[in-house]
Amino acid sequence: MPVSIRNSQDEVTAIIEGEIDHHTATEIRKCIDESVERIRPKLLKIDFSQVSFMDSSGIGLIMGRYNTMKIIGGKVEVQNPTPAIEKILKISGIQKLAKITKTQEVSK
Amino acid sequence: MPVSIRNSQDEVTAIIEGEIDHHTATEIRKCIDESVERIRPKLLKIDFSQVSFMDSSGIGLIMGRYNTMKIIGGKVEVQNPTPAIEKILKISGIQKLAKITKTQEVSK
Amino acid sequence: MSVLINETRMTVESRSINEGFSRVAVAAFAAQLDPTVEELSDIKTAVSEAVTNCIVHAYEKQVGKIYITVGIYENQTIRIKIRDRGCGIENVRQAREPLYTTKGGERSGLGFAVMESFMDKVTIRSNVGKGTTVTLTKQICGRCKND
Amino acid sequence: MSVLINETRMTVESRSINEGFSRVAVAAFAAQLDPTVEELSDIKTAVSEAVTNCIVHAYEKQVGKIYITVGIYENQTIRIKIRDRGCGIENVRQAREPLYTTKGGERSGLGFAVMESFMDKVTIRSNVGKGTTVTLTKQICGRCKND
Ligand SMILES: Nc1ncnc2c1ncn2[C@@H]1O[C@H](COP(=O)(O)OP(=O)(O)O)[C@@H](O)[C@H]1O
Ligand SMILES: Nc1ncnc2c1ncn2[C@@H]1O[C@H](COP(=O)(O)OP(=O)(O)O)[C@@H](O)[C@H]1O
Repeated sequence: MPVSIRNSQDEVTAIIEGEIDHHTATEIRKCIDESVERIRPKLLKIDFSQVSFMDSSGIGLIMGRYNTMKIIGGKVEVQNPTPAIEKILKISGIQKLAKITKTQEVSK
Repeated sequence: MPVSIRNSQDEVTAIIEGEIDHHTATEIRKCIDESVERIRPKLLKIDFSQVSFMDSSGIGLIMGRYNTMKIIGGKVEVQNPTPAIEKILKISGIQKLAKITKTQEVSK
Repeated sequence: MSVLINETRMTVESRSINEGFSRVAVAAFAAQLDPTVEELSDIKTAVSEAVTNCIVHAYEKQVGKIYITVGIYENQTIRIKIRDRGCGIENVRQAREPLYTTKGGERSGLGFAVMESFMDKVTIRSNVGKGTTVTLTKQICGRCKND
Repeated sequence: MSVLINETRMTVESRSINEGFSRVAVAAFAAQLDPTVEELSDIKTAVSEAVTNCIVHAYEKQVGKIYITVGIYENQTIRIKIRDRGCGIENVRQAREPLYTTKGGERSGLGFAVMESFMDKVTIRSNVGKGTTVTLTKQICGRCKND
């Protein structure tokens, strides 16, 4: 599984593992959307600490989740991007749509 | 440096790091031969625990060192081959020319 | 233009599973320049964008061939040419604009923006109905410089 | 012969620095079959032998081109063709014999023996003065089987 999901009340945390490109994004998207549709959280946290590669398909993934969450009245938070991912986030201007945070604990 | 050398009286230990193929073998050979010619040991130990890849060029390397050591009246010992390297050693029959040993301590 | 030191050519089919292969193969060739982890990651990302575009845009629903040429030049420069024989781009200037995409949904329209910011130079040659060639150039400072 | 699922072609120059690139690139393509670490290592080793032979024997002192085709087939089989336009092999049966080498010094004469024991099948076609094609075939049991 490329995504492990943790649910708490009103929150879904999706921890993505491995590489994010156009090929892998399809399954990652399905995993996340399945939880979001079932739980309809107020906040979707996507954790990138275990992502070893990401291209602009990752931005498309975040934007897509942002749109879904907007419809159900919730927000998206981008957690623990690696330095390489931060570089792409910066180009995208996604920080205007989703808060970028770092948690202390290392996600597993 | 692809090889680190340890000398003790009558012994040279060559710890090879990285990949052994026809391309890298040239420099590895030079490093080892330089020490052998200077010290003229009774025993040349070649340690393979840090080798991440080896093809038949590694066998050529051992055979070549066996020939040099024979001329100066010494022996070659092959230390700590990884499972992948053991597979190639078996094909080669090199164990008839050089003792294959495992040391307890992990070489660094 | 400086002297070509080493070159490889690859042909891959426009299947999405080959996105990963293409960037890893180019990175394996680029390794000869002893790049930093960051430089290698930049190259992989830019290649991934260009190859994905061939799959998503150029050939869309068919399977076509993607031609990748990687050259290493004397002044520590790598040049990667990614060519398709797909639909071509009508307005290249517009295509380069950040957030511009002809595919809605999950495409961000940032492919060319990422290539431009991760490489030194990006050139696009395209003919509608004939195909597109994207050339990515980057000088590698590398790890040796820090020794 | 079973159905071809995915294929890539590569051309590399016969420089020894490309030995490492060639085996890593083939391994990156083979990764689609989800091989075990041992299977991947077997493939890398066999490819390294065949590519090295093109550099050391086929082209010897010139720089020529090495053509590598990697195909993935339906029954989890990988087939790797490594072709050169070098000197060719006069006696293929003799060349296959373990410890047989036309180069003394540091060549062990075990290249074909290693290919044969690490792959399921090795075929050699050669024409003196025209070149050699080595085809390596292996069925991948892979990691999934153990799940
Ligand atoms: N190889 C190509 N063939 C045809 N059209 C392309 C190609 N590459 C890019 N394009 C066009 O340029 C647009 C912008 O590309 P890009 O910046 O990579 O964003 P995205 O891929 O997210 O749409 C694409 O939407 C597409 O219309
Ligand atoms: N691609 C090739 N072109 C020409 N001759 C070759 C080629 N591959 C192998 N040979 C010949 O076959 C012999 C045996 O090859 P091999 O078993 O790989 O051992 P080695 O490379 O150590 O000599 C070589 O010494 C060489 O004469």
